[in-house]
Amino acid sequence: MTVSSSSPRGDMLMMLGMIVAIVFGPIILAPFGAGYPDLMQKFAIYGIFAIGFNILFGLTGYLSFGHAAFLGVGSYSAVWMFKLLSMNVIPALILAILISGLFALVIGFITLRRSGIYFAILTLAFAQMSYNLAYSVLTPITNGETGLQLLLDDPRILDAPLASGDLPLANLFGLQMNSTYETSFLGMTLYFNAGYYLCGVILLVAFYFAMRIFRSPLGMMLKAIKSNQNRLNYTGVNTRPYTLTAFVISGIYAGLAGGLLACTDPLAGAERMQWTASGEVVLMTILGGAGTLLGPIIGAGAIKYFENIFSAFNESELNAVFSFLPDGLREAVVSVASTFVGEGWQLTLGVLFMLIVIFLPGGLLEGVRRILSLFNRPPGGGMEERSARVKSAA
Amino acid sequence: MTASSDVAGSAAVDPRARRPAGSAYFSCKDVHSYYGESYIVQGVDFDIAEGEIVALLGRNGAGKTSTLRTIARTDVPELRQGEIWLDGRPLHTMKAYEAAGEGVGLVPEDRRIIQGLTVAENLQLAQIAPPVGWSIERIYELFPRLGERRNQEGTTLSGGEQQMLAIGRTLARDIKLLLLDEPYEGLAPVIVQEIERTLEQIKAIGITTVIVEQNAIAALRLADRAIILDTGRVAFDGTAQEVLDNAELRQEYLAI
Amino acid sequence: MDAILLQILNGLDKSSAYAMIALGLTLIFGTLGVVNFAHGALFMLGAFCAVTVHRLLSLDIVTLSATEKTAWGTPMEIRTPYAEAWFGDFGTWLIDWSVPVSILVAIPFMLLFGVLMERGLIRHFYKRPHAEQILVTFGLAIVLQEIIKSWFGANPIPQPAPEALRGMIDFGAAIGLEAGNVVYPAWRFIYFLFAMGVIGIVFAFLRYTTFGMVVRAGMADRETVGLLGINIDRRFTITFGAAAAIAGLAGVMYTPILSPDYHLGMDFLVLSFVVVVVGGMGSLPGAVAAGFLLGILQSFASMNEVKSLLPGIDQIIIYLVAVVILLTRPRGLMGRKGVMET
Amino acid sequence: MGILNVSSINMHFGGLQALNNVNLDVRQGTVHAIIGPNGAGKSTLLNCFVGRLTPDTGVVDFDGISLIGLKPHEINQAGVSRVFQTPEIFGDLSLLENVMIPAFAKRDGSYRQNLWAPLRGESKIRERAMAALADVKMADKAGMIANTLSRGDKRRLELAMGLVQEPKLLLLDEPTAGMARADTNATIALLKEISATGLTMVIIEHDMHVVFSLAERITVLAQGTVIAEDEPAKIKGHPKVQEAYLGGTHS
Amino acid sequence: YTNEPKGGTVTLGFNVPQSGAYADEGADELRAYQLAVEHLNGEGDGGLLNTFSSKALKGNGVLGKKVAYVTGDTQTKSDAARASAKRMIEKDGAVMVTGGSSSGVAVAVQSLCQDMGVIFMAGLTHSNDTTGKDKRANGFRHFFNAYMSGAALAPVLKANYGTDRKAYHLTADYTWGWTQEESIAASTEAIGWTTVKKVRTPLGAGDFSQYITPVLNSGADVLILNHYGRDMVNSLTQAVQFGLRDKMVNGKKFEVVVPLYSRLMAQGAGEAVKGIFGSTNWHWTLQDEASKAFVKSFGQKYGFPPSQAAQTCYAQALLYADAAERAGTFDPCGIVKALEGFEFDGLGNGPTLYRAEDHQCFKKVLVVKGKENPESKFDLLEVVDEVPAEQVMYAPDHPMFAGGELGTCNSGA
Ligand SMILES: Nc1ncnc2c1ncn2[C@@H]1O[C@H](COP(=O)(O)OP(=O)(O)OP(=O)(O)O)[C@@H](O)[C@H]1O
Ligand SMILES: Nc1ncnc2c1ncn2[C@@H]1O[C@H](COP(=O)(O)OP(=O)(O)OP(=O)(O)O)[C@@H](O)[C@H]1O
Ligand SMILES: [Mg+2]
Ligand SMILES: [Mg+2]
Repeated sequence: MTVSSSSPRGDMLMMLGMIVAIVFGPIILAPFGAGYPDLMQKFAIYGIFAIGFNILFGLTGYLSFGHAAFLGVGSYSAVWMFKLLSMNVIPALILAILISGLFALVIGFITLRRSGIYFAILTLAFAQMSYNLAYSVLTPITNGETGLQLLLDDPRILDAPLASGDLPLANLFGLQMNSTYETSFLGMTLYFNAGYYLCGVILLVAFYFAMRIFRSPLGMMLKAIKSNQNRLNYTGVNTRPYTLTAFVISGIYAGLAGGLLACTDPLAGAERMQWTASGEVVLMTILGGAGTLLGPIIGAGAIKYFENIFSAFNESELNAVFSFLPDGLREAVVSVASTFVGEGWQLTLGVLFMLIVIFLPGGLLEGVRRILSLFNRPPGGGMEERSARVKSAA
Repeated sequence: MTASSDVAGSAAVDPRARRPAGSAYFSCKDVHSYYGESYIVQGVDFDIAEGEIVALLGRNGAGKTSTLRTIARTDVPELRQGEIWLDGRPLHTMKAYEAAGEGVGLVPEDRRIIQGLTVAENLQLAQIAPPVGWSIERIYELFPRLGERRNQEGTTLSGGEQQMLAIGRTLARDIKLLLLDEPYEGLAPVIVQEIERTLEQIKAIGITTVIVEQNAIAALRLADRAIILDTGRVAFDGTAQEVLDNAELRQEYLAI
Repeated sequence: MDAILLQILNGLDKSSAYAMIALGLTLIFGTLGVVNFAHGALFMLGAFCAVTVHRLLSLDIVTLSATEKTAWGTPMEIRTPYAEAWFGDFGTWLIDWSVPVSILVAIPFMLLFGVLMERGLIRHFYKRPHAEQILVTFGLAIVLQEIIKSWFGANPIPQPAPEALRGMIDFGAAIGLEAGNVVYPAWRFIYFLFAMGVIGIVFAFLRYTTFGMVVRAGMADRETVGLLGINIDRRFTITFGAAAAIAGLAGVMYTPILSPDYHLGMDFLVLSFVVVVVGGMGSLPGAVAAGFLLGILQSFASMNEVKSLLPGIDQIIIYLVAVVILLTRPRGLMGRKGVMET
Repeated sequence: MGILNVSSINMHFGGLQALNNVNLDVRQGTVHAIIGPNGAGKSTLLNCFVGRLTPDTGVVDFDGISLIGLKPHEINQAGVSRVFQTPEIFGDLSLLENVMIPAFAKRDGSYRQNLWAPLRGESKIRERAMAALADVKMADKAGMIANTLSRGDKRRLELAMGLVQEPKLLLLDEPTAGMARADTNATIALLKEISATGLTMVIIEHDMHVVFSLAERITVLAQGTVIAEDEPAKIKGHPKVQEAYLGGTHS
Repeated sequence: YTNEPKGGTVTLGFNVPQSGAYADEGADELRAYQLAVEHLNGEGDGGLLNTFSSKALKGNGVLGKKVAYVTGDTQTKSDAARASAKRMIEKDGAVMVTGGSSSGVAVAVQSLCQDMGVIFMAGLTHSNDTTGKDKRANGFRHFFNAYMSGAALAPVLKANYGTDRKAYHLTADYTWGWTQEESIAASTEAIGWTTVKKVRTPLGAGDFSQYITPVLNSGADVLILNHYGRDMVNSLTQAVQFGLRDKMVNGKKFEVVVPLYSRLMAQGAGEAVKGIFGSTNWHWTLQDEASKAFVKSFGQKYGFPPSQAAQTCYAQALLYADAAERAGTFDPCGIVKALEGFEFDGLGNGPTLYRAEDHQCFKKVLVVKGKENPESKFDLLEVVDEVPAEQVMYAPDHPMFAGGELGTCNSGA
C-alpha cells in the first residue's frame, strides 16, 4: 500500500464496508455459526488488538513479541475500575487506555534502543516478566491464576448498592453489556447484543484512526523506518520519537482491547499476558496480511473462529453432518474429520498457517484480493462478500 | 587458467574445432528475461568468439546488468526463453553455481563484497569450488592494497578497494568467460589505468570478456567489438572502431 | 558453600540442554537466517525417538489369560516383551539401555527429518520475510506436536535411565567435603559430558573446515556465493539437518531427566530463542555461553536465600538477565554486527 | 572563515591512520571538490561531517556550530545533507515517497507536525518532491518502487533526495558514478545551476571531467593526508597529484 | 430463566481441556460425560442409575427430554474456558456447564455461570477456594478439596512416619498450590510435625532440580509436593533421581508425600510413585457396588478403567439430571434448591452430602499409596484407607474457606 495507490474514494468505500459489516455482523456471521455475542465481541476486540499491533509491526517492521502485556494491563485496569469506582464501561476503558499507554511508553522507551530480533526478545522478556509476576508475586493486585474478578463486597463507590447476592453487570450508562435482542431469521437465531455493538463502534473508530495514520506523513515515516532506518537518520529525522509513538499507539490499542475484554466479560487473567498470547496477535496479523489495513482484522477473525467453532465439533455432531453418507463410509469420514476438529482443532490451525504462507504470501487478504480480481471488482467495495469469503475459506 | 599466449587475433587457432560446426564459442540466442512481471531483456542475440573482448554499452536502464546476470544465471532476472551456450555447454539449463563451475565469472556492479568476511576470506571463498585460478598471492601482487588489508573486513574497504577485491575474487577462479559490470566505477584514474592494464593482461591470456561500462571510450579502447543495448534489445553490433567512428550512433545511444 | 556448589552442579544439566538447543537454533537462526519456531518441536521429536525406541523394544506378545479377568469383565492380557522373548538377557539389557541406544536411531532419523524439512519447506522461505517464516514454522510445530499428541497422548511418558546410571555421584566426598552433601545424579552428569562432546564436535568441525565460512557467506549473500561456483543450497540442507540432529540428540538424552510430553518443545522454544539472542546472533560460542550463563543463574535464583530476598526472582531471572545484557551489550554476548538487526 | 571549517581531524581504524591531521575550509557558495586515490579517506572525512563517525580529534564547525558529537539527524537539521556513495534509499517505497520524506524532514524535522494531517493534503511537499524528481529527469517514474530502479537511476534518485532538502551544505559522494555520460552532463549542468543559487557543495568524484567542470577549489587527499589544496588549474599540474592520483595519461 | 429447553432435548455443556497439559484428563472426562449421557437416555447398561440412591431418574432422559450435549476446549486457560462456556450458553443453549481440570478454570467458569444464570457442576478442582472464598450459588463441587486431603492424610502419615517429622514443602506458585500447602501444613502440624520451609515453584517449571537440591541439606526428613499434573510428575521423578528416598535424615528414612494423586499422573511418574502416600477422590479398584458398576460400564465401552476425573464428572452429570428431575424444572434456582443439602449414596464414594452452605460434597476420602508391584499400567495405586466423611468435615466458616459469599441463585433473565 503505497501512498499513490490509496484513493479517498477507496478509503471511503472501505470505511462504508466496515460500517455495513459491523452493523449487519449478526446476520452475516449467523450462517457460519459465529453469530453469537461472545464470538462477535471477540472478533471485534481482537480485531482492534491486531490493528494496533499492525501499526507497529506492519508499518515500522518492529516485531514485538510482548504485546499481550498491554492487553493484560488493560484488562486489569478495567476490572479494578469496575471494582473500585463504577460498573460503567467508560471510566474502565479510560483507565485501561491510560495505564496501558503509560506501560507502553516505559517499555517502549527501553526496548526501542534495539532493533530487529534484539528488540523482539526484549519485548518478550518484559511481557514474560509481567506474566510471571502477575501469576505469583503480584497476586494481591491480579488475583493470580484465578484471575481478577468482581466480588459482592467490592466498594464500587459511584454505583448504587445492589440487591444482596447479585453481582453487578458492566454497562454503558445503564445499557447492560450483556443485553441481547434475539430474533429468528430464515431459521437462524440472530443476536443483537449491546456489548458487541460497543466493541463494533470502537473497532470502527480504531480502524478509522489506523487508516488516518496509514495515510498520514507519520505513516510514511514509519514505513521509511521499516525500509531504511539508517537513511532516515541522515535525512534529518530522529526516528526514536516515531517508533515510540507507534509503539505507544499500538500499546494503547492493545490496552483498549484488553479493557473491552473486561467490559464484555469482567475477569482478567494472567495468561492473557503469556507469550502465547503475544504470539497469537503476531500470527493474526501475518495470517491476515501484515502492513495492510484490513488484513489483521481478517486474521484475528480467522483464528478466533477456529478456536471457538472448530474446537466445539464433537463426534456426534460430525455424525450428524455426514449423516447423508452410507454408514461405513460415514464412519471413515467422521474418524478422519475428527482428527481435525474438536481436540484436533489446533492441528487444523497449524495446517492452515502452513497452507496460507506457502500458497498466499501476503496473507488471507491477498487471497481475498485474488478472488476479487477474478470477479474484477473495484478494490475497497464488496466488504460483506469479502468477509463472507474469508469465512468460507476458513 | 589456460595459459595460452594467444592474443586477440585468435583466429589463427580455430577455436571452433571443439564445437559443432557453425556455433560460436559463446552465444546468446534470443534471450528473454523478466523481473517478476516486468519484461526487461527482450530478445538479446549475439555471439562472441573465443578470446574476444566485447563492450556492452547503453544508457542507464538499458538492460546491460540484466543481460549479464541472465548469462551468469542468477535467480533474477528469470530467463524465460532463449538459449545461452558457452564452449558447447548449455548455460541456460544451469543454475548460477553450475554456470560458475563451467567458467562464467561475473564481477557484479555493486561489488557484492560479503559482509562479515575478511578480504582474505572473500578470496578463499572463491577457491572453494573448482575450477581454481590464480593463487591468492598472485592477486595480492596485482592489487597490493588488498594484501595490506587482507585481515580487514571486506565491507569496510573503500569503494575502490572493494572493486579490486571483486575483480580479484573472480580471477581467483579459472574462468572462461569474464563478465565485468562497470569495473571502473568509483576508481581513481590511476587505478583505472591499473585495471586497464590488468584487463590487457587478461586479454593477452585470451579470456573471453564482456565489459559493461559507462566510460565508453575506455571500454572501447580495450574491446574488439561493441554491442549497444537499448530497452532490452541489441541496437548495434559491430567493431569497436565502428562505434568510435560513428558520431551519430554515439550521440544517440551513448551521448558521447 | 555446599549449597552453592550444589546449585552450580545443578545448573549444568539444564544449561547443557539450553546450550545444545541454542547451538542448533543459532545454526538455523543466526547462520541461515530462518526464524525456526519448529526448533523446540525438533527437540521434542528427538525425545519421542527415545520413547518410540523404548516402545518398540518393549513391544509385547499379548496372550489372553484363561482365568483372570479385568474389573470390567474381559480376559486379562499377559504381556511379554518380544525383545526378552527373543534375546533373553540381551533383550532385557536393551530395554534397560533404551535411551542411549535410541541415539543410534535418532541421529539418522533427525538428520533425515531435518533434510526433508529444509528441502520441502524451509528452502522456499530463505528470501521471505521473517514474519512468514515464523508463521510457517509455527504451523509446522503445531502440526508435529498435535501428531505426537494423537499418538502418544498428552501425559508425560517416563523414560528411565539405564539401571547402572541411576545412582548418584558424590562430588562433595570427592573434593573432601562431608559425604552425601554435594551429590548429583549420575545421568545428569553424563548429560553434561554428552553435551560438551556434541558442542566440541560441532565447534571443531566449523573451526577446521571452511564449511562454517561458506555457510556464513551464503547467509550474507547467497547470490554472490553461487556466482563463485558454490552450491550453497546443499550446504544449507546439511546445516539444517545437522541442527535438527543436534536438537534431537539433546532431546533423546534429556528424557530421563524430564519425562517428555507433546508440549515439551513449546516449553523450550521461547527460552532457547532468548538464549540464542542473549548469546548474540550469529555466534555459536555466544549461544553456548549464554546457555550456561542463564541455566546456572536460574539455578542460583531458585536458592531460598535469594528468593527470600527477592520474591519471585526465580521466575523472571532469565528474562531479567536477558534485558540487562541486551541493554548493556547491543548485540548480546558475542553477536556479530548486521545479523538480524533489522 | 568559510561556512565549513575543519581543522586537525585525526581518525584511525585499528592500526590504520585513515585521516591524518586534515584541515579543510569550504567557503560559502562555492563548490569544493575532494579528490584522491581509493582509500585515501575521502568518504571517511565525509562520515565525520555527518555523524556517522566521530573523529579521534579535531574540530568540525559548520555555520558557527560544532558538528562533532551531534547525532546524524541533528546535523542534517543544521543544514547539511549528504548523497551517499552506495545508494541508500527507501527500497520498498515509491520514488515520490523517497523524495517526500527528506522534504518533510526539511520542513520541520521535528516530529510534532507530521502526525495527523492526511498525506494527500500535503500538496506543497508533493510539488517540491516532484520538482526535485523532475530536476533529475525522473518525474515520469515517480510511482515506481525504488528497488526496481537500475543502478544509475538509483544514484539520480539519491541526488534528488539531497536536493529536495535545499540544504545549506550539500555533500556529494561520487554523485555521477555509474551514470550514463548524457546524464553526467545533465547532472553537471544541474549542479552548476544549483550552485549559482548560493548553495555550498562538497563533492567527491573520480570523474575528472565532473571535477574540473564544477569545482572552484580542490583538496587532494592521499593516505589520509592533504597533499594539496588549490584551484583546479593548479591542481592539474601539481606533480604530486599527478603521481598519486591522476596517473600519466589523463586529461 | 436462561436457556429454558424448548423442544424435545435438553443441552448440557461439557467444557473440558482438550489441549494443553491436561488434555488426557480432559479426554477421560469427556468419555465419562458421553457415558453419562447414554445412561441418562436409557442406552447402554444404565451404569450408576441402578445403584444411585435417588431413583428419580428413569433412563428416559431428563424431565422427558432427551439429553444432548455440546463440547468445548478449556485449554486450561480461564479466558478460553469462559469463551467456550459462553458459546455453549449463548449459542448452543446449554442449561448447565460442567467439566474442567484445574481450579483456576473452575473458579472462572463458575463465576461466569453465576453471572449468566446457568448451573455449573465443577469437574476436577481441588482448591479450597472453589467452594471457599470463590464459591457461587450456581456452582457445585463433587470433588474433594485440599483441606480434606490434609485431614485424611494426617492420621495415615502419623501412623507410618511418626509424630516427629520435619516437613519441607514445594508448592506450585498459584492459588491451588497455596491452599493445599496451607491445608497440609496445618494438618501435619496438628500431628506434631514441624514445617521447615515452604518454597514456591513456578508453574510448569519442568526441571525442579534447583528446588530439590536445597532440600538435601535443609534438615527436613519429609518432602511434601504440592504439585499436580506435569509439575507433580516432574518434581516427583526428580526428587527420586536426587536420591531423596534413599537418604537417611535425623536417623529416619527420608519420605516424600504427594497430597493430591491422580492415576493418570502416577502413570507419568512411573517407578517413582512406588510407596508414596497421597489422597485421591476415587479409585477404580474400590469394591463397592457403585464403583464396580461404573468401572464395568466404562471399561466395557473404552477398554480401560476410568480415572477419578472421569468418575467425578460422571457423578456430576447424574447429580444434575437427578436434581432437575426431582425439582421438576431446569430452572437453576430449582436445581440449587434440590441439590442443597441433598444426601445420596451409590455413586461410588459412599454416603455423600451436598452441603447447602457452600455447595461442597462431603464424602469419604481415599488415602492411597503407590503400588510396589503393579499388575498393569492402570494398577498403580493401592487404597490404604477410606477416611469417612465426618473426619474430613469442617465448618462452613472455617478460616481456610472464609472470605467469600455464596450469594443467591441466578436464573438469568
Ligand atoms: N529487481 C528489479 N525489479 C524490477 N525491475 C528491475 C529490477 N532491476 C532492474 N530493473 C529494471 O530493469 C531495467 C534494466 O535494468 P539494468 O540494471 O539491467 O540496467 P543497466 O543497463 O545495467 O543500467 P545502469 O547503467 O543504470 O546500471 C531498468 O528499467 C530497471 O528499472
Ligand atoms: N570501518 C572501517 N574499519 C577499518 N578500516 C576502514 C573502515 N572504514 C574505512 N576504512 C579504511 O579507511 C581507508 C579510507 O576509506 P574511505 O572509504 O574514506 O576511502 P575513500 O577515499 O572514500 O576511497 P574511495 O574513493 O575508494 O571511495 C580505507 O583504506 C578503508 O579500508
Ligand atoms: Mg547496470
Ligand atoms: Mg569513498
